[in-house]
Amino acid sequence: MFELGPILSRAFQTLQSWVIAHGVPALGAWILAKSIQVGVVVLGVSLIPMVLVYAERKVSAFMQARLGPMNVGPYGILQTLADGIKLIFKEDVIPVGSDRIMHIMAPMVVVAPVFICFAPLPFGKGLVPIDLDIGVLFIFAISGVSTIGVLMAGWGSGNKFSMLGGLRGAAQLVSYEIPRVLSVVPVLMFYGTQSLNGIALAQQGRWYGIIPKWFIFYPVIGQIAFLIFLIASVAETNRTPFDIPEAESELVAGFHTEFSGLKFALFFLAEYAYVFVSSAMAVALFLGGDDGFSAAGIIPSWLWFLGKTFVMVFLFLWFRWTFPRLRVDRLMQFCWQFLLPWSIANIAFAGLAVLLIK
Amino acid sequence: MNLEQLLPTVVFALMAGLLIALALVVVTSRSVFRSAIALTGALGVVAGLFALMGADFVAAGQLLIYVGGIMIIMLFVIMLSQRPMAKADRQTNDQWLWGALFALAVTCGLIVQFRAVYRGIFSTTVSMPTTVSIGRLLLGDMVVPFEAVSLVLLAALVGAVYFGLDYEKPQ
Amino acid sequence: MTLSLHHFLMLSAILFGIGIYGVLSRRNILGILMSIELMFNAANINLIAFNHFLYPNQVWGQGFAIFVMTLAAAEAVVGLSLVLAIYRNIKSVYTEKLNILHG
Amino acid sequence: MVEHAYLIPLLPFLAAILIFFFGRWLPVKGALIGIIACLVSFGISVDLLMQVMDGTLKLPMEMRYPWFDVGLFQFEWGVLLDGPAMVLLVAVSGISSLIQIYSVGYMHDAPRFKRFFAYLSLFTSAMLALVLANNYLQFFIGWEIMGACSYFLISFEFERDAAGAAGNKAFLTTRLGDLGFYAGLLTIFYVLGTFNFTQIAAHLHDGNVSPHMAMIIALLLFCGTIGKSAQFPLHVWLPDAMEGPTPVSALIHAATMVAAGVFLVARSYGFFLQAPQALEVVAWVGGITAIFAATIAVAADDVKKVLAYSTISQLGYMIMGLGVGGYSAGLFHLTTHAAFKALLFLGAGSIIHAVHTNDMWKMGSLSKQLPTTFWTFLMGTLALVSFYGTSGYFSKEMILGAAYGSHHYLLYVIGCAGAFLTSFYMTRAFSLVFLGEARERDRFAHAHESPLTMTVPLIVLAVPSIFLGWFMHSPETLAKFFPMEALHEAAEPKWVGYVALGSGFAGLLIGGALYLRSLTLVERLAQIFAPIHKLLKNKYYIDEIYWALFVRPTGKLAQGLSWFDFNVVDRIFVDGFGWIATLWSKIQSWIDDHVVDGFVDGTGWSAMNLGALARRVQTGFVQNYLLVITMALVAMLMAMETFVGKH
Repeated sequence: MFELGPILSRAFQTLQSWVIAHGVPALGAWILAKSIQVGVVVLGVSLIPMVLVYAERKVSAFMQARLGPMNVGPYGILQTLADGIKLIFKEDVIPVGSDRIMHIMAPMVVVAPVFICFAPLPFGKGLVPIDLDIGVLFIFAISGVSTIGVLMAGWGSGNKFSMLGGLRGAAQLVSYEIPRVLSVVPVLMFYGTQSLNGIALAQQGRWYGIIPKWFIFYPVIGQIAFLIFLIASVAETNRTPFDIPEAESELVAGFHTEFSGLKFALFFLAEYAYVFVSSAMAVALFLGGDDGFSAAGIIPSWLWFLGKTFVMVFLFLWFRWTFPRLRVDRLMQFCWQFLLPWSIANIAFAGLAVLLIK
Repeated sequence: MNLEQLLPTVVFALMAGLLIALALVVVTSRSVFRSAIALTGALGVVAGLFALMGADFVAAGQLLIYVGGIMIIMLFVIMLSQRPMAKADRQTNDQWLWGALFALAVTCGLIVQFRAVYRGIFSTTVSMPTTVSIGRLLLGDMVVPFEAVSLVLLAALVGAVYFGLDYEKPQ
Repeated sequence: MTLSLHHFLMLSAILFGIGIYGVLSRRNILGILMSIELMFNAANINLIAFNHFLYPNQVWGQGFAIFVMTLAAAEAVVGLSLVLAIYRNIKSVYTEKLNILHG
Repeated sequence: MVEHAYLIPLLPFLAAILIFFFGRWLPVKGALIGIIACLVSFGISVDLLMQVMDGTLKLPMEMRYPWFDVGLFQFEWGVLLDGPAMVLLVAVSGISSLIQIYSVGYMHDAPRFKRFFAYLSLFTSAMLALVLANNYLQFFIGWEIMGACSYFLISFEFERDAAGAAGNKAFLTTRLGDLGFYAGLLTIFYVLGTFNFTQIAAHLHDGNVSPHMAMIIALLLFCGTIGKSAQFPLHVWLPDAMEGPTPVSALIHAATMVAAGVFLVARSYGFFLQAPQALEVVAWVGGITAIFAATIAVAADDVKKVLAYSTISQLGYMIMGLGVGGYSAGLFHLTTHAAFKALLFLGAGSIIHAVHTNDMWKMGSLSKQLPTTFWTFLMGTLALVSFYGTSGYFSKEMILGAAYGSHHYLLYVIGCAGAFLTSFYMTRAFSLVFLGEARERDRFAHAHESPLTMTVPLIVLAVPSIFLGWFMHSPETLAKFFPMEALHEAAEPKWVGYVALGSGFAGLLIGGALYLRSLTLVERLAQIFAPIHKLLKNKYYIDEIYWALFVRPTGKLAQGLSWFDFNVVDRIFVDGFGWIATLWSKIQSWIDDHVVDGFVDGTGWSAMNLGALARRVQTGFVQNYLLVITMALVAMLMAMETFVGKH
């Protein structure tokens, strides 16, 4: 009833035919349509962090029995916007003796991949920007580029603490990337595809009419995979309890000590956008994507997807106020000696299960 | 010529130019860190070329392995062995001219050969997703080299750990 | 004009030539390693291009490219750990310092 | 059910993995999982056996699944269920379950409890996989996993040097045999291009294998058996392997691993039938081992060593049985022996658990303290000495009958002598342990019966030890389980059996008389036959011989080579050349001084410049070398293109 997919595609077709009717060549019309789509996605990606920042401040406030931002707009809704404006007008400091080019490029390299990561996410029926055949691998590959940005920020600041923060951050990101990728392998083995949309579609249906066929409900394998993915995702987004790279009390503020103004804002944008991408991936891979319970589609599929994603995001925010920060060597030990063996064992279990089922 | 054919050509031209520029930065920059970043960019552009040729899995693999793995380790080593704020040294050795001439000769020779032999061979088919067929190939006909490569990787791991051991200060 | 096989091959030849120049002229071991990566990539472009233009229904070229990438990873890891070991010993990463075999 | 036969090895394997990784959090540290998995395997096996017995399942049956391709060859994995496999499945899974239950009590407070059970499960699964294999490759995998597991288990208490050394010895010795086995596998694949048992059988039936080739293959495979089943030249590892915990000895050295060697011969019997000479070798190796080990057992003091040598001896019987053509006899003895030898080892474990020593001379009169162990051990002993009516009786009679029936009269005599010795040493051990008077009061007073987890398996194992023979000895049952093309099974005269039985009785009586009546007489006898006694005590000095033959000469050779290097190479060649060089330089200097004095400056100048020129080449600069190398490479490629590349 409220499905966005058909409405949007009809709108695009109308637009395209209107433009072609006015003498624009087909390729030009295609480029125009794609530009509009890309523009919508970019706008969405930029808006999501604002929502998330507000959510984070409110959630933390409620968890500490405070009110949080209240003054700018009703319930402080416009607080993030105000902060953004403040950051835009701040002086842009580039430290003396730093590598200027690296310093300027670092936030861009961190942010740019996030936008691309939104491409294969299945937001709902007919709402997949690009249904890539290698969707999962694509997201992992692209989001790996951000690590380079972290290293550039560390190097380009011309500051020992920043460099240490960058090194620690990159080490953590690279390490946790491995169990994160491996934890997804059982999902791919079961559904035989890497397309996020295909995986989400394969999870529709019910066991015994009640239990949804989401991957998280596959006995043992699903839960292990989901837990590892969740933990590794928290580490990948540098959030507490794995926020070693930017641990204020140890490293001033890690690799973004020397960044100010808009560049600082870009790092934040990237962090929150990655939280969102990770949550959305978790939803598409483990929680059935846009599969919902409402009868006759009263609640549209995209709302289901976004709702589940925000539940996952809330989980991320919750972790921050629940767990203390890990020591850096414990962090690595946890990854290499606990998560990695378990994810490999999980792949073996999944292989056995697939073999026995077929 | 129609526009559908023009688009890949334009994309190729852009990527080729960017690739050559970045590669030149890799071999000429005075700062090793900048070379490494340029190399990262070049590898990303190569991934784009792969995608242009319909090798989507290899393109993603290129990004994942090179950009997400090898280059990060390389940047690590650079950060551990260079000083960020020091004046950059001269980065070429005494025989750079000879090397440049030789490289130029090889390049010209190869280009002449390629132009002579492989001119006018066009792609005819539409690219399909390749993941499934690569999977079948790697675990089917190529299973022995596949296993052998995993052994090589294991050996490399052990070797790296061995070289990385610090004999000076045993714990 | 349409893209033909020799465009890709020429691009890879140029990349290969730049790699050769880098290997022969960089003082820094890290620079040499990076140039070697460039050459690997030139080879990979060739493999994929041949696959795409000459045998579009098979994926052997892509399989080989994956092997090349894997071996490049192994090479880089061993090479870089050697660089670190060298750096620990002689506090330098310049090739002309590694001349104890000089006659 | 039968289509899920692969579950039989799979379940213990999964249990092993579970115990390894999660044992800490599982009941009884994971032992329960292993026992349950093994019991389920046992249940499946018994179910299959029942189906075979009432005829709903036709043997042999084979299931094949593709595994992987290499080039033209497709490898398969699969399940081959035939008579011997069926019987061994039941025996192995049953005995292994009992041994695991027993171990819960026995290993009670040992360190690394969890790991022990993981190894046991893995070992069982490897043996079951080997038994069910339908091709040599799978067989070999199971075989090697077992080898590795036996290494872990024998050296389980690796804090003691002896245990570690014993593990090494077992591993290396069996490896020697495996080398032959491996070569045999390669030969089979080279000749026939397949590892599948049924296909190989078909090839053999069609006569695709020449007798010579069959003999080579058979002998190579038999090398594996010699190593694994501890036959004569390579038997040295088994007695040492008694360093492992007793349940391990029961599992590995009674029921499973050593049986694998015999099973290998049975699986490859087609090759042996094509090559009678090889069969003859098998028979004689078996016979020699049987008598040889029995004599050593007579002089052993350690109760486990006695059982170890008796195992070697009984394995010799089986091999001999197979060698003289008694296919069913050999396998029958394998089955019965698995039951009663496991019982005996577990009984020995119970004894050791009670008195904390292995030395029989420190025991005595234990029947009063350990009644359950006493009775069950008695039954095991009776079965081993083939007392009339026990399971050992039927199988050993069959082997000896087959030996006589195939006109191997000498082997028959050896067998009877072995039977006599078996009775003798078992009576000796039994009397020393359980009867007579307690020689060490302290130990006797502190000895007490083992817990239920240990005694129940003993009681359960005692049943088949006594009655298995009754169930299986009829020709119809044997034909059902061990079908074979008839091989001159001539009906032997009745006295053949009586003599064998009689020799056993004689051993029983003499042993009983000696060791129950007067131990002083025993000592007198030992003094009278001192040289022989000493020889037996030292196990025919085999270990020393190996040391002297193989280990020492290697050292000597190294020394000799070093001497040669020092005295010959250095003295003659190096110093000689030095002398020649000196001479030459003297001549040269003379010429230099007296003839070309005028050209000295010129020579010096040119030498200096040549050296400088040569020095230029060695820059010590890697990239310079690289430049030259690549240039040369390109030049070579261009040359090839120009001169060779013209198509």
